[in-house]
Amino acid sequence: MLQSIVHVCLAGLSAGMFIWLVASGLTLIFGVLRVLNFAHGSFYMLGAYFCYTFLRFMGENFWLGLLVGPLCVCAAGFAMERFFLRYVYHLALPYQLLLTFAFVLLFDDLVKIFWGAGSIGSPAAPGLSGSISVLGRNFPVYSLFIIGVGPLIAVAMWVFLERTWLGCIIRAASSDREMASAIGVRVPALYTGVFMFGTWLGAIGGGLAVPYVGLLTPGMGETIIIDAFVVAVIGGMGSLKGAFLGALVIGLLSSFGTRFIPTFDMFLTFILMAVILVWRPQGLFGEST
Amino acid sequence: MILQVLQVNTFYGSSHILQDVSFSVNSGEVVSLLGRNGVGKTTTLRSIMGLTPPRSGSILFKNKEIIGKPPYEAAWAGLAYMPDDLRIFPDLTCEENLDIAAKLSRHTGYWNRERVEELFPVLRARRKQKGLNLSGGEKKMLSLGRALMANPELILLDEPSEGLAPLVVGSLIQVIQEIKEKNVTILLADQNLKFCRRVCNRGYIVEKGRIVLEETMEGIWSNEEVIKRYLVL
Amino acid sequence: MKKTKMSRRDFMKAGLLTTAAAALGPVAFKPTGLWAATPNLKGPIKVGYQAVLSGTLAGYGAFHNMGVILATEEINAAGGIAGVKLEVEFRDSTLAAPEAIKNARYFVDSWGADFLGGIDSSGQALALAPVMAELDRVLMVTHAATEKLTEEHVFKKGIKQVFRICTPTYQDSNAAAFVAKDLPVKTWSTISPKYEYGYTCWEMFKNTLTKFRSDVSFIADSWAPFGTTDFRAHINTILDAKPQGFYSTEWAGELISMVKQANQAGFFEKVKHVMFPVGAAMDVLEGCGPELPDNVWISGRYFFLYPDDRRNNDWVARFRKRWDHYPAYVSETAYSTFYAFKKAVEESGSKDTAKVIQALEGMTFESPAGKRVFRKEDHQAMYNVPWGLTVSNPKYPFKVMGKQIVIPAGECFNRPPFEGPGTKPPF
Amino acid sequence: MSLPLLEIQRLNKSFGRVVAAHDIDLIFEPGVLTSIIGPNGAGKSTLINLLSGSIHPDSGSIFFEGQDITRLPIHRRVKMGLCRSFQVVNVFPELTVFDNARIPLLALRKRAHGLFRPVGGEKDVHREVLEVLERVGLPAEAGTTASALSHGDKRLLEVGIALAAGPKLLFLDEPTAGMNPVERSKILENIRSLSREGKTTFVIVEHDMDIVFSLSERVIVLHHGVVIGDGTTEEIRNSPRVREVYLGEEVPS
Amino acid sequence: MVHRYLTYGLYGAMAAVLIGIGLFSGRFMLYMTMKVMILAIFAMGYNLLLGRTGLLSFGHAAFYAAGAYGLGLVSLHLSSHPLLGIFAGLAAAFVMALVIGFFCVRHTEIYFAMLTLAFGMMVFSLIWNLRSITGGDDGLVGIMRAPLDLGFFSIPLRKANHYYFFVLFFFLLSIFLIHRIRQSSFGLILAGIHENDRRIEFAGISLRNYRLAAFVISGVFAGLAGTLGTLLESNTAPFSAHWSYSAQPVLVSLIGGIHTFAGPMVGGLIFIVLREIIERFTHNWMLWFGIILLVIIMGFRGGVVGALSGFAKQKKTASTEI
Repeated sequence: MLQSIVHVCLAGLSAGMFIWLVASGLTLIFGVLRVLNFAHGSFYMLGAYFCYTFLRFMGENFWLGLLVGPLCVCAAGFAMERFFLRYVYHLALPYQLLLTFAFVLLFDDLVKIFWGAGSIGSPAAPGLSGSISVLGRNFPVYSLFIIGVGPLIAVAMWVFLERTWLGCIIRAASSDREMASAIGVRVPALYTGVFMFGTWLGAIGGGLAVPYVGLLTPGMGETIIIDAFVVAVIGGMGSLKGAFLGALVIGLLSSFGTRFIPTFDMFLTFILMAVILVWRPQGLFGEST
Repeated sequence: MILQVLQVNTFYGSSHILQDVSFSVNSGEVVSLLGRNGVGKTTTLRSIMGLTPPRSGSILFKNKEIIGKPPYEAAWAGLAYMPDDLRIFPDLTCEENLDIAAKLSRHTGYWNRERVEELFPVLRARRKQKGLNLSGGEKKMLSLGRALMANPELILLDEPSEGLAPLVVGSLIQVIQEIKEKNVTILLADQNLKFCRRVCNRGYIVEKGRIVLEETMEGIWSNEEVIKRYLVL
Repeated sequence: MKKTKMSRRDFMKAGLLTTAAAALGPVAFKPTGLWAATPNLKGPIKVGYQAVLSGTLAGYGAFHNMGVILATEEINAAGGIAGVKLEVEFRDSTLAAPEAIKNARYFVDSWGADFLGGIDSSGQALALAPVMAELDRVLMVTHAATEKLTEEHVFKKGIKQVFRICTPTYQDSNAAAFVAKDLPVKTWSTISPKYEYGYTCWEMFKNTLTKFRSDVSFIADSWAPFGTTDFRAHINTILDAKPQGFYSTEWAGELISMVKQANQAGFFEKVKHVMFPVGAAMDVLEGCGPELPDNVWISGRYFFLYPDDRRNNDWVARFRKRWDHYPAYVSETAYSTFYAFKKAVEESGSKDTAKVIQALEGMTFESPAGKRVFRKEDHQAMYNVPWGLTVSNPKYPFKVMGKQIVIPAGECFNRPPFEGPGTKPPF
Repeated sequence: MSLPLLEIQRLNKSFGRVVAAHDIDLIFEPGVLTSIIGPNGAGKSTLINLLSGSIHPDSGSIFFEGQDITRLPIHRRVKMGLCRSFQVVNVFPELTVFDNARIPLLALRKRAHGLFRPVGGEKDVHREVLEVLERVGLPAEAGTTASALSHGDKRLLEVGIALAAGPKLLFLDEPTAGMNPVERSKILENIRSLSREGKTTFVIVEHDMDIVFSLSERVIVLHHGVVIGDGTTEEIRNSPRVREVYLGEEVPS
Repeated sequence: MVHRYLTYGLYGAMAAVLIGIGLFSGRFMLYMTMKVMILAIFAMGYNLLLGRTGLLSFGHAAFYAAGAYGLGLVSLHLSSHPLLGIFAGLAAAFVMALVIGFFCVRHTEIYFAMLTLAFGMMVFSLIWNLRSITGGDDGLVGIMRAPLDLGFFSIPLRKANHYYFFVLFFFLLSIFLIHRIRQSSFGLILAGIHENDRRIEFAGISLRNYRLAAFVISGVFAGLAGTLGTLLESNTAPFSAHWSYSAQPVLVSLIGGIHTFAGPMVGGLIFIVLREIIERFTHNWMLWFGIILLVIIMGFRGGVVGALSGFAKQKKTASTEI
């Protein structure tokens, strides 16, 4: 039983941290730009495909692929913000969502055109492909790696936002865009930068998914984006701390649910989301407005 | 002449707030815009900063046109702004609120955190506190300090004396004089005539979106008619 | 997958036709009447084919298309069907039922298709059946496996227009039970898709296996929703139950993910007897690569190394030459669909639906997968697909079937009238 | 003696450390045209928001015609006859002037629920809307889209919407802000005559002292959330405390 | 007044064209026109909420599905009378919209969107999992159109050209009802909510109740679309409750223009015809559809109908004329 519980926990942790990797960028973008980006799932997908391509070109070096791939996706993020999104910030919510939705359609088909419609089985990460025994049952090293990377990224983002100048400026701009501008922040450029950074985070999530899911398919971003939305909403829109805890909650809930409630379903996660929204619309850690 | 405002017209939606506002500020001066609330003082300052872009007119700062420029370009040119609602960044600590302004500024000079904290010792004590948790008076000092940190050539102060106890207003007067000595020009908007009289050289009286009078502070102070008509009841 | 200019011109033609039909007024009430009036086998034979081309399963559509194009090219190069050219239009079915219905109606009523083929999901197939009765065209189902289609719609409701060329759930569950009965396994478990296909197969597997052996029990089941990418929690559930055998109807990308994640968790060392009814799909074998362990039981709707005869081997060679790819099972079923139509049209001398149905019923024909017979009662193609154990083979960059067991379709497929004793295996 | 129209008891409200209303006690009698004044940040807007229901007080009670309305939602207060207008133009911009005034009247006459009855069929409402427009001096603009009105007319409409709700007590928040002198005198004349009609009691928040002193029968001065003056215009004009607040307190050197 | 007659003329012409299509065109044309009409009903109802109160719902597919399953279950198990089925579907949609709306309308903007998304997905997941009732992912199949039995005589609906007029009747009825709603006191209040929801409460109107009413009405129209769609396709599947299906009326409304009455209708037409045309040229329909969407958002903010703004504006003043 102990073995079981521990492994259910581990599986939940890795699932949660994996969602966090994707949700972090989504949350950051929402927090600063106030745009809920449907296309974030597409950046996840593009990240996976670019990483895979680079690792194939560069002698199966996963880490090099992970380094270069997301940077390419950043370029896509730049184009999307600079030439499209920028012009809809002042518009009503439906237009913003529709714009990002159009990019979902676009990216999905582009991936199909460039990489083919079929799924691609992807290789394991070198050095992390094995598994170690935890209480007599194997647990994949790579999942442990994800469990480690999640908090690492959280801490790195925390350090970046709390301890660096750029982070300070981002926090300033996200709470008061106008005053930030009045003390010399070039807000449009900052928005582009933040969007690219969020894109990069999403793409990193995709890159890390290459060995984690073991599979690339066009449209792979669509399942993860709903999870990421749920996490972002539960945690409090725009709150990174909330998204981190939200991801943990969702990961563990689904892991324990799958194991101990035979009929477990996403129904429960959506009930959780609805209850939290009704009770505390700003989410667990969102600022009340 | 460091700032020259010419024939500025500003609208909020359809309401015509500033109507052909013109005035100027000389280098090294402290100039005040006087008038009751709702007459357009804040809008004038916001128009200069580019936060509420005017529809027409001209604003020359150091003989360069800044009308139509985004606020950050005004800031880079050497303007700093203390809004009436202070607008402290709530997520940033006291220290960060100060440093960020210095970091973003394109000017260097006398003011640094040491000196600002010397000016407002309470900010030193609150250094690690988030902006959210400061009291009103502390926020005011922080907002003024933040404006100074950019080492601007011209500071726009909106209602600096508002909500301060008389004793604090007294020290504010000293602070402004100290700032003035460091060759910073100040344009302020205030209702408190007694305060303005102590710190300003000249004043413009604003009424219903227009400049109705330009006069030295002493001139205004001694003109009971003007005071009655535009400033008090 | 770019379409030729041909289809664009056809589109305009079709548009003109529709306009003309509209102008003709009452005549257009029954477009079938237009065809009925014309002598048989005039003009091209048109086949409308649809499969999923978007979303995570888009690869299956691409595999369908390879078979479709190869068959079309070969048939037309050889003079067409009864001397008439074969024309195909391929559409994205998106896995949604309304889309499948729209496509079918477009094919028949706008484009003028004589036959329809394709369909991946059971829901789409079931939704289309009544529509086919209305449209009165033969639909050859090439991938959807639900037994309800043939048992209920064709057999009970008498929708004669629907045929199925691929193996149904019988192969995935009944045949699996035939294999499982001889394994030293007393406790079985499953991770299967959380939808009808998964539920049905597991039920059928349990029922059939229980008839063979009274000493087996089914101790754990975990259901993965459509689109699951993380199976670690499900794998834990199974490992906790410590079963001897594992049966999973996960398929396509989800099976690949599951195998890889199970492998990492050391699953295959703990559970020695594993059965993947759709594991012999090319995308799965290639996607898993060396991570698919040896000695796992796999099957499919067709496997390119069976039957090991000239017809099949030649076809695989031709297919590889054309596409630089091994044929997936949907490529084979798609390909054979056209030869089934060809034979039926040539035998009946007509493309008239009623006559073609008559020809297809009970028809025997040779295909890469071997001899197929369309059972008269339920229009299910009877042919054999092996179950086999995975093995590495230096000739292939993926695992293939080593030891193979063939359970003849006649022995493991449910039999009409599908209810009552003696209709379900073992007979 | 009937109950006072509105009675406020020990009303408190603070935002964080800022006290916007501190133990305010006030009574408004019917028919007395009152002005509320005070320098920036005095708590005038907060007071109006508290009374009209946009925000709820931390403590204290509000009674309207003897009934406790402290926690009542906005629309219920409006139905009871407590209404307000806004400092910034806050009309329904893309609707016609007529429809702008029609909305509150439909609610007042309980005709707002009709799902399929054409709104044009409500003849008596129709007539009353015209009356309201007449009263605020906009009858000629009935068919104009509100956004196309001049600023002054928008302000008139603003008051018109508030009047159309049939209030017994109406708070006007800077009714003349941004108006030119002609428009200003027009609206003041309106307010004066409407007040004389006696159907509605007006309470005006205003900066323009000309208006305050020419119009009001009673003036209330707020400063830092505290009532520092309450009396006739003469009393207020001569109050040293009020003058001090407006000119700034004596500053020690 | 001239514009009003012009508008009536346009609608008259549309009705004539639709009747013409019903009488003279082929089966596919009939089918596609029915699809357009059903989607237009869905979108017009939806736009009462989005266009009139500014609330963006991502859960309206749930009401579509409620209509669809309500009709499906009644016609499979109780009576195949189409009107009974439609009534059951509408009732199901009404109840569901009332319950979900009760929780949702207290929020706005992104919170409202996310809350409706959550409720919609709960319904989706219920339909998916209550296999014994809903048929799981296979859905309800074989829902055949029984004749419309009116007691004294009965009208067959089996054939497309018969059913077409049944759909057309409900389409025109919906246009009429929605037009009446927009012209009614209630409609004026909704317009007020859209223009200025802060002010509406100061007019003595309970914002929440009116939002809820708009939510329920739009939900009922979604349910109507669901029942008609189910009869058209003869089946219904859980994906009709999926959030991506909820995106459809949003897309359609935005394409056509959310601030106009005709917008959703035109949007529905464009949505279906465009998709069909693109599919005839390329398998990469998502790419082209995405590009066209981008063009519409970046270039035609008010939607296609709104883009004819001068005309639309004249029409607007005409339609809200006193």
